[in-house]
Amino acid sequence: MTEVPDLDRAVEALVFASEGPLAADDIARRLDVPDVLSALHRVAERHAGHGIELVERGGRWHFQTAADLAHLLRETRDVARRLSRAAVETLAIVAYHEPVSRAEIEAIRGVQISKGTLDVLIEADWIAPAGRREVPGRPLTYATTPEFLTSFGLADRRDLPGLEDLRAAGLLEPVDGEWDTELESADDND
Amino acid sequence: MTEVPDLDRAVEALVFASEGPLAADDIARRLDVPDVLSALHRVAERHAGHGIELVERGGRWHFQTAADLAHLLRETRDVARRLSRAAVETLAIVAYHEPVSRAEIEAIRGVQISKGTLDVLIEADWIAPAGRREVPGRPLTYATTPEFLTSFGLADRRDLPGLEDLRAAGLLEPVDGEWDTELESADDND
Amino acid sequence: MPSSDADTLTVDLGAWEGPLDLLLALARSQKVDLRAISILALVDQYLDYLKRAGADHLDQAADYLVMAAWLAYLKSCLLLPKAEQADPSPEELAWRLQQRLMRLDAMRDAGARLMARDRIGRDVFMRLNPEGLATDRHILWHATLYDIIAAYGRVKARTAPVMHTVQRRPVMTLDAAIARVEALVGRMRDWTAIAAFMPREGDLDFRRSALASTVVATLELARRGTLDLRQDAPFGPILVKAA
Repeated sequence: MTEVPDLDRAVEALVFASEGPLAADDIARRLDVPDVLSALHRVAERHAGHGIELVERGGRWHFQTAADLAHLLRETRDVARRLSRAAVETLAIVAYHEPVSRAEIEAIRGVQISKGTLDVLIEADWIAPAGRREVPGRPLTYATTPEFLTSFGLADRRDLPGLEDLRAAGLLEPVDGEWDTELESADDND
Repeated sequence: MTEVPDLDRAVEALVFASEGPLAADDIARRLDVPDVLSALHRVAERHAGHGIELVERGGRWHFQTAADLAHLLRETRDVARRLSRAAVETLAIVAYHEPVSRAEIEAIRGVQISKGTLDVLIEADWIAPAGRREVPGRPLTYATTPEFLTSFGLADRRDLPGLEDLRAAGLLEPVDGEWDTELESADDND
Repeated sequence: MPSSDADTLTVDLGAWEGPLDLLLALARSQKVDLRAISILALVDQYLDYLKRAGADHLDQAADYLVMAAWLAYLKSCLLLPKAEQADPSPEELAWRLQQRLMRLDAMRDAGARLMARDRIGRDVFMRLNPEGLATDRHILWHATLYDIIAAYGRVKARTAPVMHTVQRRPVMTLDAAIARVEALVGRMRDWTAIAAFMPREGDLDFRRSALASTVVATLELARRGTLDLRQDAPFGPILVKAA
């Protein structure tokens, strides 16, 4: 531990604990000394090249983290979440019928879809807008992305099993709990 | 300007920018490195004797101003509210006996805890409920928080003043309820 | 307060946080180590203090009186010949009182020492407006190819032209159940468990349906006055007898 001038220590602590940037004059008045500028410069020198810096902005001094480390202050954490049933059905309809408008998706599903459902699929980069259909109202259509094929291990959209395959696999049988779907529009937006 | 290890700079910046004390594990996870303890110690070393210090309290690290500069800083900040004698005693009892139930605190103080005493300590985030004791009545117990260690400058619960002496003197043994039953037999209407 | 003499202690019970607080103040006024305190002298001081505190405060001082009664008892025990002593011994009780005083004293002292530490916000200060560390949550949506195929099948099945094929379901109708119970109940003389009225054949679905129908049938027949129902306890067996 080296001997540190008391003034430097006081200046450092004062700027650190202050609510906002401090002018050198204010610091000097608070500490009841004629001048703190050289002390401020010594403190700034001590921190130069370290993780925190003492900087002057418009005549007022404050501490900040070193600019090149700003990216460390934000982190992104991945959270895995299962797609909702509404979103899976919507994705399936887009995959089988693309390009397809929202109204068409709803007609096929037999249930309305909320805006959030499409947003989730777009955010996941599985579907994307695919131009407008030249019919009255010029509805926006959606199609799957290359990322969709990659995510689900498909070489091509035609690799999706056709209706006959689905029937053979028993996937076209009416399922129990069918009436569930009627309630879905209520919790569609997750 | 000396060459400072990147890890030291990153650790310093993170703790400095954090809204509260940070555990070494959290820092390591954010920086995606196995261990930051030696970096933390190097940074603490760099600040030792200066106006600000890097300290460890209950396994969590934060920057604070040096204690001997308190007189220079006090006027800027609200001085912590004075605690009632009951609150101070209750806090001490929780700290030295934790986990401890309300009845046990009352047995040591010899009076009922008035409403508000525990509230004040919980609101200050110095004590918190710490589970129920598996005895008849399943009383709720209280223990101190990491914030308590931070607020009172304790690196560890073992740093509680006089803890070892009190333990050696047998003054921290679990409180026996016998006394109260003795008193109660004289006080039937209780 | 610790060094004040017993005589100068304010004669006001409101000044104390309970009898133990008062006892500790009195003990400290003996100006000896609490470990060497004379319990007998302490008891006398306490009783004397209460006497001087007078009748004014007695209503709010029930716990002081309880302590006084206990201390008077302790004192008499301490003065009695050893042979007549009960268990726990008065020495043991006096020791426990002393321990309690020492513990309260220790906690009071510890509290003072805690408060005297370099406290955040009073002696040492943290940054007021740190930049803060942010965590952005990036959601990774998860679904499998099977989910999609199955979902499409579900949609197709749901919206396919509806063709109703009414499936024959194994049920026992209420009418059938009423007829059956009516026919059987005349033959049962005594209280009979409801199970005896149910058909024994059929699969699980049918028997489940038969149970429901039979219960409703007995209720209906009881309403008509054809039979009586009895159940001795909640969830107990339901018994049936001709009315």
